[in-house]
Amino acid sequence: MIDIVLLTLLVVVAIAIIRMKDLFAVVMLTGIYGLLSASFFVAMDAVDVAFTEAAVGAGISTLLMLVVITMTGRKEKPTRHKPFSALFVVIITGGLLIYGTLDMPYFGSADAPIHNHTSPRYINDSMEEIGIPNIVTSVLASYRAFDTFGEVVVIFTAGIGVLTLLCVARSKEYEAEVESINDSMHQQHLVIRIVAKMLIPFIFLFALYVQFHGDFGPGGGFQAGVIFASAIILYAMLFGLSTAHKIINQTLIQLIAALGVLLYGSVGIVSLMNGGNFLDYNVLSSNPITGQHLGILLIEWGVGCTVASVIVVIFFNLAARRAFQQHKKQAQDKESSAC
Amino acid sequence: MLIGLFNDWIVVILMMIGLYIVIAHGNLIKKLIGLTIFQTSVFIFYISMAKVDGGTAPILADGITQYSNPLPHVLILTAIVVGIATTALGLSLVVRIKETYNSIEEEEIQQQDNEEQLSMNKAEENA
Amino acid sequence: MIVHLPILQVIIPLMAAPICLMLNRAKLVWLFALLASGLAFSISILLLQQVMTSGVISYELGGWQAPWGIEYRIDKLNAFLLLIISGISTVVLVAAQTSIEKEIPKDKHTYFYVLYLLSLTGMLGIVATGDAFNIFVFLEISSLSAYALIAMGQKRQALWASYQYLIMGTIGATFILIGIGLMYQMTGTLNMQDLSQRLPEVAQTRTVFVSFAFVIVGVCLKLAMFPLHLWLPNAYAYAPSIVTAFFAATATKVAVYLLIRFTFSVFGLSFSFTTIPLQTLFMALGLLGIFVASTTAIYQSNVKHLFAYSSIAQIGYMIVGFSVSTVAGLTATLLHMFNHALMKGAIFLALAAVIYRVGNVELKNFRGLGRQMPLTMAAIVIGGLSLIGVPLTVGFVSKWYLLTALVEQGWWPIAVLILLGSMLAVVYVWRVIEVAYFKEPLDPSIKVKEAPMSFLIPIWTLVIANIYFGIDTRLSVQVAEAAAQSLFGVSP
Amino acid sequence: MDIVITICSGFFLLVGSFLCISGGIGLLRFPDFYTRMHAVGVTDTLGAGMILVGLMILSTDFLVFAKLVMVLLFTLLIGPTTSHVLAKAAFHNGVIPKDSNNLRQTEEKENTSSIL
Repeated sequence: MIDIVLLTLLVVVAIAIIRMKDLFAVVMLTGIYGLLSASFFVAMDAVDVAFTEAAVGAGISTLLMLVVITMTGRKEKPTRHKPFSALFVVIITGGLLIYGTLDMPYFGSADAPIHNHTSPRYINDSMEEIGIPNIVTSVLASYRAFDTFGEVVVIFTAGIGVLTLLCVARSKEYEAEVESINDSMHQQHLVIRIVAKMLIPFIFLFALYVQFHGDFGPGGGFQAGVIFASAIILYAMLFGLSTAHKIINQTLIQLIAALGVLLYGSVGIVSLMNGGNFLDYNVLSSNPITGQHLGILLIEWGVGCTVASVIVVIFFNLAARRAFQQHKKQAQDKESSAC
Repeated sequence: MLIGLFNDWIVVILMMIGLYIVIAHGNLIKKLIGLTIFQTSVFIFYISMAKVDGGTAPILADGITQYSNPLPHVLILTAIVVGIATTALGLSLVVRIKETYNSIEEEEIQQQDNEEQLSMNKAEENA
Repeated sequence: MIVHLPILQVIIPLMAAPICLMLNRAKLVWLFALLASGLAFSISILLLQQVMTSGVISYELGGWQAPWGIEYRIDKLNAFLLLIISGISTVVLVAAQTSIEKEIPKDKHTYFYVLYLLSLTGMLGIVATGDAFNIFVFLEISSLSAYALIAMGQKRQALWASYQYLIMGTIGATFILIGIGLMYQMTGTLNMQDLSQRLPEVAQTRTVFVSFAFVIVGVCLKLAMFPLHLWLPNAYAYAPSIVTAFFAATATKVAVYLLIRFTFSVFGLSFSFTTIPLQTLFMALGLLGIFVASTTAIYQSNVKHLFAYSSIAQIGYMIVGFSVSTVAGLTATLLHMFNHALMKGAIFLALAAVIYRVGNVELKNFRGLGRQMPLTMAAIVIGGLSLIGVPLTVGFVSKWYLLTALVEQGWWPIAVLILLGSMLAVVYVWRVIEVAYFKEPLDPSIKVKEAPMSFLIPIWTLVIANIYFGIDTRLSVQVAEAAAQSLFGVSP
Repeated sequence: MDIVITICSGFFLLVGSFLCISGGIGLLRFPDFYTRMHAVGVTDTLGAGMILVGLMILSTDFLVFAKLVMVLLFTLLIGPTTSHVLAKAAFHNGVIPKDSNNLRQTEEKENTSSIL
């Protein structure tokens, strides 16, 4: 029952998103959309996915969009042309999909093909073959470990892509200016700064818990990476980019991102060397189960490192671009007033 | 049939709302948001097919016999990461577009490009 | 180590990418990337040899059996594709260092090579894998790196083109994801071999029909098949020249491969071509694509735009060959994939050389280049002749096979239309040649030098390959024919 | 014993839910930003707190109990902080409380004085 309520709410939110013209409100609604779908995933027993969606859909992506809106303006202009062609495409695709659903197995029925072909092995044998209770982690990190490797590479690619698009060369004079803005921020953010200082260690601790507890409960490298990154982002937002840069500079984060991918890949290569197939953890240790544990631990570390550093890179570069734009604008204003 | 497929139909509606935003809206950020909604709805579709009536979350525990299917969960974990990667890259493109075109409306950007093309053609004719 | 070749094929460029990021010295990174790509190329040769002699290679990742784990499955078709992709990538990469010097700011050179390698990884991964969801993941790796690479172009239009490509590409990928989800829902498996065995049972259901439609539309978006091609011309025209050369020669081939893989291997011949009127539809769209794109190409004032439209037209030829749905037709398509990679690689590399010397590729600036850059221009001429399909070039071979395939089926009118389409190619290629050879330079005082050796070597490697494979067709035809036969289940 | 525990937790849960609902109604019905903030800020901290206490009483496992205590601590810490930040941001961006006669009068005085 709760799933129907949640789905209806999702539709309401989506329609509101179509109609709103204020991008700020739209972005907040998108965050709500993410959170609602995360709740839906919990109702559907997909706790790992819900965790990720809550961290990403409601957290990181909303944050990134907000940063971008501060640079691009928050009003959407009304479109002049009539959206008939769009409606046409949408109705065709939608109709086709509805037509396709007619022969689908019903919702929740246990005799659907997907529950009877590959998945019984995951559910029944994973304890013997891999030895950890969270089946999602078993499948993610061992049976389909190569997909997860691909996922890490995707996020790595996105990080490099954002870097190529946004990175700015920093000058000394500009740094000093940014610093002065930071100092002026100090009084404004006093309360939240103190609270954040208390919270940040706990966030890091929680990230580590999620990282290592992924075998037993929902969690794992990806979620841990996002939480870890969010702590750093929180710090950067409250204490200024340049302060954050002093602790974690760009080259270091890039290095960690690359190391994460390399760590994942080298686990695979070590298993090649030991006579197994790529990413076959059984050969990592004399006991297959120990090997699986070791392999999963290492690759989750790889995932965590890359994800955390890439998300930090993305945020830092977006924010630095914003500071850079303001700096350029000020310089222009000065010039024009001098004229 | 209504109960059995109700979820799927709602999901189709959500997907189509997302797709509609992508195609019909001219604002570049709104387009990306539409894309996010479209993708998230596909995730919902995958996750709801994994559900088994009476099943629980696929974390092995004593005394539980019925688990939901873990495989779609794994696939969607990967897909969520892909989604955020695309969004991040798209957003940085939007930032750069705003810098160079000073607009994030599709129509205005297209117009600027057309004008540039026209002026180039004119210059060529004069030469 | 020989059993691990399938995975090494993908892993070597993949692991090279983060290492490149750590090296962070432009020249060193270039050499390293070249080394990685070269290794991938030699592995692909070994793989092709192995497949041709001993048949399909299956490699279980993580040591898990196929429908539970992910399988790499190399047959003649993917081995052929792997060879094309890694070969072109290596040749193009030779010229990269000189070319990006002028087109990309110095501090971004490392990122360029990292993204280039990732893009290569993505394409190789798509082709090598035997798992439907794994295709989606690697598709996204190659697409995301492609968006970033295209956005590196000098003009601001590059950003806009990249954004449009991002939107279209993501819609396409999501469509493929929906299609895969529906297939999975009906069969419970993601492995393509397993899918092909389990799909016929449920082939009559509406769900499978819809999943087929979504996969095909998604792939066609990536393929830039007419009328879904709108993102392609700008993306190719405004990207850095090296990127254009690489993508024009490989990216669309990967999409054609996916089309063939899904229709022939996964859904099966009888489902794809008898249950659904794919044949007529694709034939019509392919022909329309040839005519519309070729005609548009004639009116372009930017040579990169011109050849980008020509690429769309060439995709049309591949689609026509594909929709004949006989061994001969498919052979023609596969041959054309190989040949088109050779000719477009040569042409776009030559254009990169022109950009290096002249600064842009507006048609008016080509005046007099025939004498000033004789070797580069000669390459464009030979590439152009190949596009038209003049005997002794590779273009002739694939057109010949396409025409025989059509005639074999008794489809004379279509064969005539294909010939007419080639006439249009004559027109647009002639426009370039006319300006380059028969018009005096606008400003004779500007001396344009011949392109440097780092360009000429890769360009002429491809040009010579163009001619060699146009005369000695044994190798390419043999492989293409064997691949086509294996897809139709005919033993050679 | 059991019945006492059930009744206790039921009481806390009911009060908590009531507070949450009234917070929601307040959010809809109150006239301006700051009063709405008040409705959400105060009742949500207390409402969520009550519900958590109710759940704590019910929990049998120590680990679950400990986790709930942590959640409670964090909500108590974060709830007021976010309210504070929100109100501050609103004030900085010039959102004026609706029924702020004092403010308006002083403003008017200033205006008239400047005219004079």
